[in-house]
Amino acid sequence: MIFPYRLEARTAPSRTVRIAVPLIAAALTLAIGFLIFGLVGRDPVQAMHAFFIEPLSSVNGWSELLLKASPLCLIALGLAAGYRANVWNIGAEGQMVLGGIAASGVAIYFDQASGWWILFLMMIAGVLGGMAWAAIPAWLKSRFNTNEILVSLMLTYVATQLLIWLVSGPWRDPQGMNFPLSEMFSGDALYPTFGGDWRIHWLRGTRLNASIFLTLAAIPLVWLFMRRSFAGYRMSVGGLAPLAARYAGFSEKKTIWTSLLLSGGLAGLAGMGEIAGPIGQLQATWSPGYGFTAIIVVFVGRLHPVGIVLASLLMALLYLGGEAVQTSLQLPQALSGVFQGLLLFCLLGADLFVNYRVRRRHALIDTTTKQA
Amino acid sequence: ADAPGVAFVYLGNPGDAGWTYAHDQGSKMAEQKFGNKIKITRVENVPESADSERVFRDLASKGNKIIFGSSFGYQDFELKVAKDFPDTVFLHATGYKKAPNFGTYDVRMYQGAYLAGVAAGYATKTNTLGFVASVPIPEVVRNINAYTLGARSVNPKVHTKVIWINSWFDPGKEKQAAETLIGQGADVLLQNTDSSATLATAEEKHVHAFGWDSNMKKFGPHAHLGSVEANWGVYYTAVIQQVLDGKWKNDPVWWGIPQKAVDLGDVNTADLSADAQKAVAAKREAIAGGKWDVFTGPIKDQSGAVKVPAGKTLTDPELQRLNWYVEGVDGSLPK
Amino acid sequence: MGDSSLDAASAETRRNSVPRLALTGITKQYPAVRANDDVTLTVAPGEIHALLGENGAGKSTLMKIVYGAVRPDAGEIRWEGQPVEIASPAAARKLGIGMVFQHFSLFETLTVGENIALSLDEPFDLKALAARIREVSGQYGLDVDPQRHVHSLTVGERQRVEIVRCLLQNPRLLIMDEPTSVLTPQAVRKLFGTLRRLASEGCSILYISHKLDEIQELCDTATVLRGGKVTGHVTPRDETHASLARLMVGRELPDYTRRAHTPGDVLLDVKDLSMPSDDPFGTSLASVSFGVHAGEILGIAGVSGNGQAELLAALSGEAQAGRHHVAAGAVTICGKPAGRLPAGARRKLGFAFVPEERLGRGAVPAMSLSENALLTAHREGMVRSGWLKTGAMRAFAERCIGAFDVRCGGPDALAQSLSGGNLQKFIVGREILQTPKVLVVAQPTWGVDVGAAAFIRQQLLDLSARGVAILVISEELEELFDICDRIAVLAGGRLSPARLTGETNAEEIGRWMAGLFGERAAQDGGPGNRQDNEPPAQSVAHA
Amino acid sequence: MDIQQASSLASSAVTAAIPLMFAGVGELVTEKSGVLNLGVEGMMLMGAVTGYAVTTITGSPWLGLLAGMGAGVAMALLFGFLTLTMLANQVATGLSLTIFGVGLSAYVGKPYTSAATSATIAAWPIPGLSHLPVLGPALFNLTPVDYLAFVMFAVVGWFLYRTRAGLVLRSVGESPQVAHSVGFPVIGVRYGATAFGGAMAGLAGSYYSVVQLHLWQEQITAGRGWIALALVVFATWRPGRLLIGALLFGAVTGAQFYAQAIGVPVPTQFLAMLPYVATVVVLVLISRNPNTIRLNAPASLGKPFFGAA
Ligand SMILES: Nc1ncnc2c1ncn2[C@@H]1O[C@H](COP(=O)(O)OP(=O)(O)OP(=O)(O)O)[C@@H](O)[C@H]1O
Ligand SMILES: Nc1ncnc2c1ncn2[C@@H]1O[C@H](COP(=O)(O)OP(=O)(O)OP(=O)(O)O)[C@@H](O)[C@H]1O
Ligand SMILES: [Mg+2]
Ligand SMILES: [Mg+2]
Repeated sequence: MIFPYRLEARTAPSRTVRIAVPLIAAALTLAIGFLIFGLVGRDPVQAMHAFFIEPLSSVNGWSELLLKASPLCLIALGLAAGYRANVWNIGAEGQMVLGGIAASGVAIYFDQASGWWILFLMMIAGVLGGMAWAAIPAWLKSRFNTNEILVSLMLTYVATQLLIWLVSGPWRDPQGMNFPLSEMFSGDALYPTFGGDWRIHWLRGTRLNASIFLTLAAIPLVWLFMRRSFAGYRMSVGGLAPLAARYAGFSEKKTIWTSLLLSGGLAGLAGMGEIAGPIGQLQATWSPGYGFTAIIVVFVGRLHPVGIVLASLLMALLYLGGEAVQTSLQLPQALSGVFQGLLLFCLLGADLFVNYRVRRRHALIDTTTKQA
Repeated sequence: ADAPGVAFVYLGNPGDAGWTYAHDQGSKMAEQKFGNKIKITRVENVPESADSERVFRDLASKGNKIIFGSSFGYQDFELKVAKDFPDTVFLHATGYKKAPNFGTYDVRMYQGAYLAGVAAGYATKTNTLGFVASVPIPEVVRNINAYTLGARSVNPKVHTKVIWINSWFDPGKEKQAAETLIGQGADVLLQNTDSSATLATAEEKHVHAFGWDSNMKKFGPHAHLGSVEANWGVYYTAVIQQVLDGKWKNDPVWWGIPQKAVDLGDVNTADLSADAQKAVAAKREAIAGGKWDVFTGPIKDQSGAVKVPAGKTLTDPELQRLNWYVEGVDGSLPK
Repeated sequence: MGDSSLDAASAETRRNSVPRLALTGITKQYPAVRANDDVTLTVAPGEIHALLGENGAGKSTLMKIVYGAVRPDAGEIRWEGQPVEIASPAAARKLGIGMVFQHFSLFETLTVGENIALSLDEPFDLKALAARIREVSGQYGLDVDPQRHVHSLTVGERQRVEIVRCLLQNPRLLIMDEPTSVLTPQAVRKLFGTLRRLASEGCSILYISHKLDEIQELCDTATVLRGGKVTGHVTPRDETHASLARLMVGRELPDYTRRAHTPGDVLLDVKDLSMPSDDPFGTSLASVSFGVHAGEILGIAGVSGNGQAELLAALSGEAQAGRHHVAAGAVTICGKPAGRLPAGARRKLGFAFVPEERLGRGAVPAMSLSENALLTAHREGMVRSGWLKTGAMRAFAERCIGAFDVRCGGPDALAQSLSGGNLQKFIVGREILQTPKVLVVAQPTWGVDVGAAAFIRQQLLDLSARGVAILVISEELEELFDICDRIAVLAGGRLSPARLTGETNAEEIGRWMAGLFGERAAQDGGPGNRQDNEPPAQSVAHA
Repeated sequence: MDIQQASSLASSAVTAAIPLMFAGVGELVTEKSGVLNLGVEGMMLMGAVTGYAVTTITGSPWLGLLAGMGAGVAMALLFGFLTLTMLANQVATGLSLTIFGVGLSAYVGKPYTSAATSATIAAWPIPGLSHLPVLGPALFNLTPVDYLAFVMFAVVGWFLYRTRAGLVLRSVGESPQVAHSVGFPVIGVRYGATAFGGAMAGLAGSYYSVVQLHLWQEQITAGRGWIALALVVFATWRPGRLLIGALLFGAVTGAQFYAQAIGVPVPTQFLAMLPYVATVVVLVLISRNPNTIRLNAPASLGKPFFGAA
């Protein structure tokens, strides 16, 4: 008649479950993965090996993993701070593109100059570019109460067009046969790489570059900001209980601005890192969608810096795995998208048990009927 | 030892029509010709971002002998990897850079576009042609020009309207652009985009259009006047043979109608007059003979100034960086 | 009092028939509490039966079970002798059970007609329904206009809508959950008339309240609940206040130690404060003026929704965060014009504030107590150059827990894990420990058990004895009379003059709650002129 | 602009608007019940691929559309299960639904990528009206599915404001707690509204691939699901305004191409930004007055409801 179990709210969220959830979700996804590969007629063990082990079986594989995880992590850290404050910036992609554009502007303007300061200036430009793009939804939200989800998203499309315009017009490489590319940047406008510039011999040929240090530095800094700074506290209060934030006199506008500028700035820095890292010039098509993937990273990482580090590694691995499955088993890459989706669903669904527990319905009735 | 590996890196997935499909058909032709003498790997959906470098590196380190990168955006990434794998031959479609083990190849789509223009010049009743253009790169400009030149060679009253959708792929925009062109009076459309949406729209609106990259007749059987087809297979089979024979050189390869790498295929014999068909055939002959090419003077630009004097033909490097419209194209080229 | 012949007639029917409703062994367990524990209760036809108990005793839960809105874990319900399972409110309505909820169950953006149509299980025809609404409301003197939007109705009008909604279903059992907590004394009188008339027509009424006077006046029988258990079935008229209270609370009611009223300087001065409401369903303030002296407690009575939320927001500076600015001089705190200052700056002047909603406003539910201490007390050395000092946060929270007898799992316990009373003590403690000069408290004991309420009231009295100016805004008249030195009434966004507690009475305050003071009282010529005698309240903000 | 050109612009606006109309009206109903499903793009993609595949296999575009709706419903129920039963965060789940839809549609759609189907749905010109100048071809010479898009607005408007069920749905969106205490099956209603949103998104997708483009390719919807979401806010949750908004958006995208075709000397990339910039501008205009949003937005939008009992 009635479902014999019912949900019951916990008085306090369970810490154990919060940590267990990602593990359970991963196990579930793995199980579903086995099922899928079985269904498409592939040996699941082989497929899983290709997906999760093969990309990590070489130094280069690890370098690629970090190279890919690093911008995801950087962007996600910024977004998480904002999401905790209930500011839903989903336009990090556009902010990243703007960061790349701004950094490229510096590199192109100083293409005759040399010195470490060019790279430094590019970093600043990247951050400012991302911030500027994020400032638009921030301003519109704080001034006109305009939904930041939609505005930041629309601006992503605008950013893409701006990029195409720049590379096919004003910033086109004069030597580039009129293709939509900027000139290649000089070495001073590029991050030094472990394999190339520093000649760490066992890292030869790898692409990992110094931008990883920025990410590594950002992790504890963002953690400190979120958990130990008064500004971070004010943002959390704004997210968890907006009325309490008002009551305490924490400015909502400040929270909006801080959230968007932080996430925009970090996204811009990540964009600059791509341009000054593995790409080395401004192109029309350089963005691999990190700004969107980072949103998933934030949720898989449960808005927590440590979780985000792990989630970005996982996401990068899923991506590399998707490629590996393709090159070694000729399975379509779309499978990794399916996989990401499933993993997320498992995580989100399992989250329920952080705040609720399942109880048998009849337990109580039994005891009371005995009394009666 | 194992058969040497040959890898193809695709931007999209092959499907049943379009750019990646055409390359995939080429790879299949090679597969057929060489059988188990080579081992083919295909990687699809590789974005033109830093990710592509990893794919090239991965393919090279897995021992593939020849690696084809089938989209322009791979150029610098592929080149970087080529430097680290001197024993592997890297070939890059539509680019212009060069290294000892890195060469470029392309097909002269503009020759097909020119033939399409000739057919269009006859077929148009409004003397207005439409062109749905993707992103403003020289190749697309070249094709717009060739289409216009072809049409005006048989019908000097013709002019071409161009709409840029600023995307290689958005069938919805392609459709809207095509509708707009038709609304502007264009009655024969050509597109340099990746989908069949333009042709399908022409079919709906009862005007004519062409297929691009591969035969697209099935998407608009009535509207279809022919398809500007690329046959990458002739190049792929030839170059693989050269590498296997140790005779490969890194000279740029740019094949067209003479090498049967490009053609206006499946010409609509019902809707095109006999004159038109004859004219198309004649131009095809002329180009195939190798003595004459599309961008042979006199050619005027939009201002009416002679850009290519009579008797002169644009050189390949000039063609590769072409960025002006010929007389007869409406609007101005996005800069 | 009711007509004696009617009383006799209904007593007759009661004896002769099976009970309309009989509950046995009803048990309901919530995660933290057992809201109902083996509850037994019987109601006869035409009987007005009171359900008595203090906050949290489980009255509402029991009634929701009868109405099918909550499922019991165990127990039996008999309806006119037949065992029934009431799976949903629709099933309850089918049986003939109607309910007027404690927190109204009306949808603000819909019209009265639409709201009523929603709970009728009959073909959807708003026109025909409007006619019936007019008919029934005319019959019982419960004027409602089916076309009006609920958000434009006064609290009393809303309640009438709820009653009319029940009447349209020809109920045989009407449940009223604390119907009078939102009414003026005059409106209460009117409601009682309607209820007696219904009972005389044979409808049983289950009447929930913790107001002893009302129950003695209205009800034939009563069941008393304490902590979810039945502590007695009684005839209220035969009991004394003290005996009923003992059943409800389990012990004698506490008394307060008061000090003499010797007002000092005006520390909180409000002059001619006018402010449109931020909320489209809210009430605008019209030229409110008052002053609170050092060492004084000023009470503001009135039904919620008469501008209380707006006044509090204007005082605390939260309105500043909204769209409306008030003149700098409209609010003066300790001699400094503060009308333009944001909330934080006002606190710096010595202002503290305990809001009505504890969870979500006064405290962040998902944060620990030490983090919640930081919320307003961050000036107590918890932040150094932008960074948190967790040690100081914990120390403060511990001090607060100790001094205010907060029963909890320590400073790391989440706010949401605390019971309402304990959280209220924590919040009051947090504000008091900041040694404010001016303290504004809204509904200090709303939903708090008697013990905790007494403790909090005593703390306020003690604080005022130390020279703090205190403003208390409350719906509980008794509370205000207990602790305030002066009382004023907020009605329709206007504030009445303040009277010394000893120089006024519930009757006058009740009249004022209907907005009848100042020029309006003069024009209207006293009570009775206004049809409904009740304040133009706009929304009940208890949820 | 002559009549022919105006007519073409109007047609092009309608063409672009119709998928947005379907997806938007579905999302509007979903949001009216208090559920914020950001997965419209994912549902549209699954609808598009399923519709196209079924059309190719069976040769019947009608079956294709039906299957597309089915796929949308399946996706929506997945979303519903996670957010309504498992109480997952609606924003996060919606985003994940899109990611999942992008991947899954690409995967199941592989064999159908750029595969042609000759099955189309023919236009039904409305006698008399289809020859009106300008609006005739744009509005009265359409396929039955296009007409359905317009009819849906009338139906949804009638349903929401004239029927008891619609009233219940709105009441659930306004206050699930009250609706629950009055005795409405809040979760059930929300499942229903979510499924309807899914059906409409699925229809939008399959209409797009089957009827409009005769084509399936990965990510064919290219962000239109997001536009549909924006339109719902833009319309302040009113069906009539949503219809206008969709047509306006279509007109702005159309105008972009029109401007190119007549040679407006502005870089095309800036023209391409127009629709997005216009959306932002309208959003700003609408949200400037908080009361427009407060009075029209479903008060419980995006908030989970736990109906413990
Ligand atoms: N996604 C995750 N993966 C692994 N561990 C996590 C994840 N999210 C949270 N945790 C761990 O769960 C616990 C609770 O996290 P929470 O965010 O409440 O506190 P915290 O940030 O660790 O607090 P503190 O500042 O006191 O260290 C912490 O120990 C945290 O490290
Ligand atoms: N949905 C719920 N989930 C968990 N606990 C609940 C729920 N509803 C009520 N409770 C708890 O059950 C107990 C009884 O609540 P109930 O509302 O029945 O009390 P009441 O007697 O009506 O009180 P009041 O006078 O304040 O209206 C309280 O402790 C309350 O916190
Ligand atoms: Mg912690
Ligand atoms: Mg109650």
